[in-house]
Amino acid sequence: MKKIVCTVLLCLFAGTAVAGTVKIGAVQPLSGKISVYGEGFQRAINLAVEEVNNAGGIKGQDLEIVYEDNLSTAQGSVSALQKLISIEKLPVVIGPAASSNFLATCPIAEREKTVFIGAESAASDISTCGSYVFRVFPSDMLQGIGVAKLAEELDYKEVALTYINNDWGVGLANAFKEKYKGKIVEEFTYDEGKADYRSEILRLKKNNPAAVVNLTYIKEGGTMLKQAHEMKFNPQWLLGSAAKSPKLVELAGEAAEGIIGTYPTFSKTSGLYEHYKTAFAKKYPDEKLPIFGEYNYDMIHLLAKALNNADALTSDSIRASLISASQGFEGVTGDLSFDENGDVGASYGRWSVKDGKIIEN
Amino acid sequence: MLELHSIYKSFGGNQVLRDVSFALDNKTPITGLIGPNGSGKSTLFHVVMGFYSQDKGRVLFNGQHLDTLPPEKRCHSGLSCTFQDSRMLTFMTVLENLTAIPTPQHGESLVKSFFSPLLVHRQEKEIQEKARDILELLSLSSLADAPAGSLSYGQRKLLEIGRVMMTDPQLVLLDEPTAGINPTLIQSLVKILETLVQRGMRFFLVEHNMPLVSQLCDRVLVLDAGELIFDGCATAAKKDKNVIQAYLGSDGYVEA
Amino acid sequence: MYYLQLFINGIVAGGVYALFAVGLTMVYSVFRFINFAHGELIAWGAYGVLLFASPPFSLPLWLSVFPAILLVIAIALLQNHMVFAPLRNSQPVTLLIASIGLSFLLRSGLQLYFGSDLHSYQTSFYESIDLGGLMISYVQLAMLCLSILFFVILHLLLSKTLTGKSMRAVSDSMELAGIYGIPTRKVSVFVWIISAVFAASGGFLLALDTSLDPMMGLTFMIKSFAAVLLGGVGNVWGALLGGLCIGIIENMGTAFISPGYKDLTAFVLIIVILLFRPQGILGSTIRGVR
Amino acid sequence: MEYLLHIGIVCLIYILFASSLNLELGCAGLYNFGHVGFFAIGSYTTALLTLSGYSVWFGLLAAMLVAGLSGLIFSWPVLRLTGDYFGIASLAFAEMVRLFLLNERWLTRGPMGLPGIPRVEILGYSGNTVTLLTALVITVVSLFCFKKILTSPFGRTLKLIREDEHVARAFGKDVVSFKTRTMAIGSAFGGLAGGLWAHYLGYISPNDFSLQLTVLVLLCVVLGGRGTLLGPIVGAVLVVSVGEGLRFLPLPASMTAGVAHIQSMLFGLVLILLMLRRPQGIIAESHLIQET
Repeated sequence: MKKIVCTVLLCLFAGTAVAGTVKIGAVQPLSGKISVYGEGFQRAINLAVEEVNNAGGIKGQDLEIVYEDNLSTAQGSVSALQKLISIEKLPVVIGPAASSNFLATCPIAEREKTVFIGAESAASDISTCGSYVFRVFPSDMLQGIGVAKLAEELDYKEVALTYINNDWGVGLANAFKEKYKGKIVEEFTYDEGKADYRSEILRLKKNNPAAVVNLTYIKEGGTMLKQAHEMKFNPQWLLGSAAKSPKLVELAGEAAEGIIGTYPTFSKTSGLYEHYKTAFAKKYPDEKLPIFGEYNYDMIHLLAKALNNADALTSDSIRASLISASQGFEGVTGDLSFDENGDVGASYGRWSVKDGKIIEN
Repeated sequence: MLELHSIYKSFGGNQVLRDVSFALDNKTPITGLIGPNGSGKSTLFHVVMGFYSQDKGRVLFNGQHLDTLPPEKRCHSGLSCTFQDSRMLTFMTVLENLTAIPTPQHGESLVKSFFSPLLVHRQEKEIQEKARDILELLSLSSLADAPAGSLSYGQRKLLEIGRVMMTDPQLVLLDEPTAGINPTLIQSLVKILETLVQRGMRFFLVEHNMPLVSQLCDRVLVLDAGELIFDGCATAAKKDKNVIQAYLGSDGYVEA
Repeated sequence: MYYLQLFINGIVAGGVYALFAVGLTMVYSVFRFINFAHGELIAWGAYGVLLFASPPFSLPLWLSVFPAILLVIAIALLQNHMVFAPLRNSQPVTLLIASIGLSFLLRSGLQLYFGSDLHSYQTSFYESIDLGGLMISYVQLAMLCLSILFFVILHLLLSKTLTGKSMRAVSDSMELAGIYGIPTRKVSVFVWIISAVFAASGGFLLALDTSLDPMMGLTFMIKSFAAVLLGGVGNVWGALLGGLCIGIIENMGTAFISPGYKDLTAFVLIIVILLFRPQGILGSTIRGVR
Repeated sequence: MEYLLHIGIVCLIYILFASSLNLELGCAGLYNFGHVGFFAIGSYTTALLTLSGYSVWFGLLAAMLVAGLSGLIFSWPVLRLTGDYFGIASLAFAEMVRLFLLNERWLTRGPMGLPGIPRVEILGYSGNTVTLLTALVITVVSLFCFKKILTSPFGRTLKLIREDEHVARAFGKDVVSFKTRTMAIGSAFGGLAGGLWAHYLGYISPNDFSLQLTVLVLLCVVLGGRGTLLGPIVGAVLVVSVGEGLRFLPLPASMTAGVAHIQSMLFGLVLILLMLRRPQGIIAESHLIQET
């Protein structure tokens, strides 16, 4: 019996050695509070990896993503990153979602000289993380300004501001408050992950504003919209990009009718976005388009391009080729050229919900 | 020494102690308190120790008011007690059960135990010696390092006396010390009590065992349904009409 | 008007807290430990309804509530048999940590099967009734009525029926009741059934009003504890009163302090109650279910 | 190599954190479920101080003092409660601390957290090895203090109070003062562990100090064996290494989502089996062996 076991083990290891894949690390929230988003990112990344490998992979070898779960905590993210860097010795690692986890890990990546690229962390502090740190997701400075511009374009002189009490919400709100010239009638935060926001909505209703800027996630946004509608409070809701998902419409039902939000515009012209949507639907028939999935998809393609024309698989050469590859790189989420501190610019389009569907214009 | 002035105590509607007053002086070595079940003996015991607070009346010890003091402050004034069910600390060793008792100990203040270890060490040695002498007296020194849980019921009663001796009390309240232990052990307990009386310790014995009470106690108080019905020497108590009636109903008798 | 509406929100939210607190208070008074896994019964209740309403069974929503409650009862009994019964006479902290382990087990099991994505019952939208400016949605009304209905049934059960009396006896002291021939096993099973029914129905209502996510049980745990303590441990009516108080104070608070501190009121209440009236409003120093 | 250093540092911090809880839970019988609150107070104190220019050592010292003080202030009103009630009150306290940190944005930048906390530095070096050494020295010194406390008459009286408060009071032990002092010491060392954590991680945010951390440290104490000195050490090392060890399961990429859930199911199962089979923990306090 022992002989069989060790032969099986042998070929198992042999199997991985022969294929010789190019490995990239990925610290993702697969369990814990924000595992909802982690699974969505993973599907988008796997889709992109599949496409890269079909198109020849990296210099003939397959691209492989080594996932590490960070339990949605800062400590978990640090452990995962340390393992990927010192055990797996990976030159490039995809950073965790949520700014708090990203901020906890980027100093380590900087110290270990590992290329660290994030697709969902909006905090403006990340721009000053270091030269090895990049981000394909626009800093919340830009998003906050985007929402402020939206409010002004729809000429709302007075607006109530409410936002979810976490790093994403507060970051955006600060940026919004600086840029928005109109009067903020009411401003308060509300807890993440609660079930009953009726009292908060009442506080908004008290000075019945024409429009309410609500920077929220899907679960909280859906609940608030529904409960507001129940209480016959129907202002013009202005939302951020984190709530732009068919799941929100599913949760809020009719209450979602007519809400408007901003999102970093996609280059409609190159049809990449249509391609991404159809490819995703083919690979995951019963899954909905994950929120921020496009950014992960673009990130993989950008990395693939950078790895292909990097002369050696060391982090320094990858870093150089990444910066050059990103100039003028047209992804699903638009132009991804990095500025000096590894951020991408973004122009903002508008999305709204009409009879149950999300329309981008 | 111990004075109680018209103590009243009731739980809900039922009046447990009604106008109980008596005084224990330094002369009578062992005073007994007897009475049928439910006459309020243990309640009186707990009132003196401070675990229950009386509704009315005052408790004085050597002229000092005890009513305002919580139980932990009362024993500094020289009052101590044993428990009916000898609450031993089963997991600590026999020696530890004794050495943990004296308060205050220098070792108990963290500042001292870190910064003046000599002081602590010296006091610790004294306490250890005192504990070993007591174990010698109780002939338990062979079990010094055994966990108290392994002692037999009788040995625990003896250890409890030892524990009380650690605080060098002036008056000790004994709550049925001989309940459930065999006669030979009772005699050794009596012998120990007598030696302690020579050392100047006074006892207030709450007990059912009539022969023991008459053998030990010079003065007996009888409590019935919360009232003090007799205060005098043991032999007179046996003949007293009220005491008999209280114990055995109207036509009972008490053998000599 | 504005405060009246807050008051009504408070009552409804309080009703939900009370529904969960009942299970907790009964388990605590009979078994003397804080059941951390109670939150997961709530989550399984909500997901159970989703399970029976989706493809393999696809019963209409209202019909699938009953099999879901049966499922939660089965879980509660299994959990009692496998974990809590063998540990009956160990220290409370051991039971507590076992219940923490159980809550991890049940919650991750839920995530494994249903995925940690957000779900919701695809139901038609609910309008709300307009009582002169005061808004109550049908779901809120349903929640309130159901809580009151359950409490009345429970009250009758506790005071009138034999099992109810024996439950109160067992809660006073398990051994004593056993000696008098009260079938303590039957009674403890009964306690688990009731707390499961309350938890499952509460979970379903909560999910109907908002959405389902695996963590929903956890967020309600501390609030339900507060309700149990405020009302007086073991006192069923106390749990209702405690829940309502917390709901009302919490919601009224949002008008004054920033809603970010909404949970703070429950925590401050816990500490204040424990200090000044450890036995709670309706509680009395003598333990046991009333 | 860095990864092993990382695990070493996390182990040491968990050992310090678990031992300080053990002093309260194991020796004094205070079920303190809010220990993470003091951990958070320690982290934020040293973070805020070092970010505004003070040296790291001063920050750590201040963390200990502030955490100890808050332990004192917290325990003064709450100590009259026993057992479960004390547990819930301390749980509520920890959540209050987290909410305070989350909402007082003027002080703690709220959910944005505090990035860029300086690392521990000796003679100019500040790599992981230096942090490991400092953590090692601090933990060993703290364990020595705990040993001294446990074996001193103070520790003996503490056990007396834990087992039978009635007898302790009958013999004149000022129970409340003993418990308050234990709470103060326990939270001081808890705060110190928090300070070390902040300087190692470099970034802290209120949501790191959640209920999950309390449960984890509770597991370390109970798994290892409460009331003993060695217990929390063994418990902490086991919990951290098992947690990290599960990362090395050779699993295909697509399955990782499932594995995370299975991992926490295993965690729950271990907890239950532990309580069923050996509630007193691996290194049992001498007397508990016969008791089961």
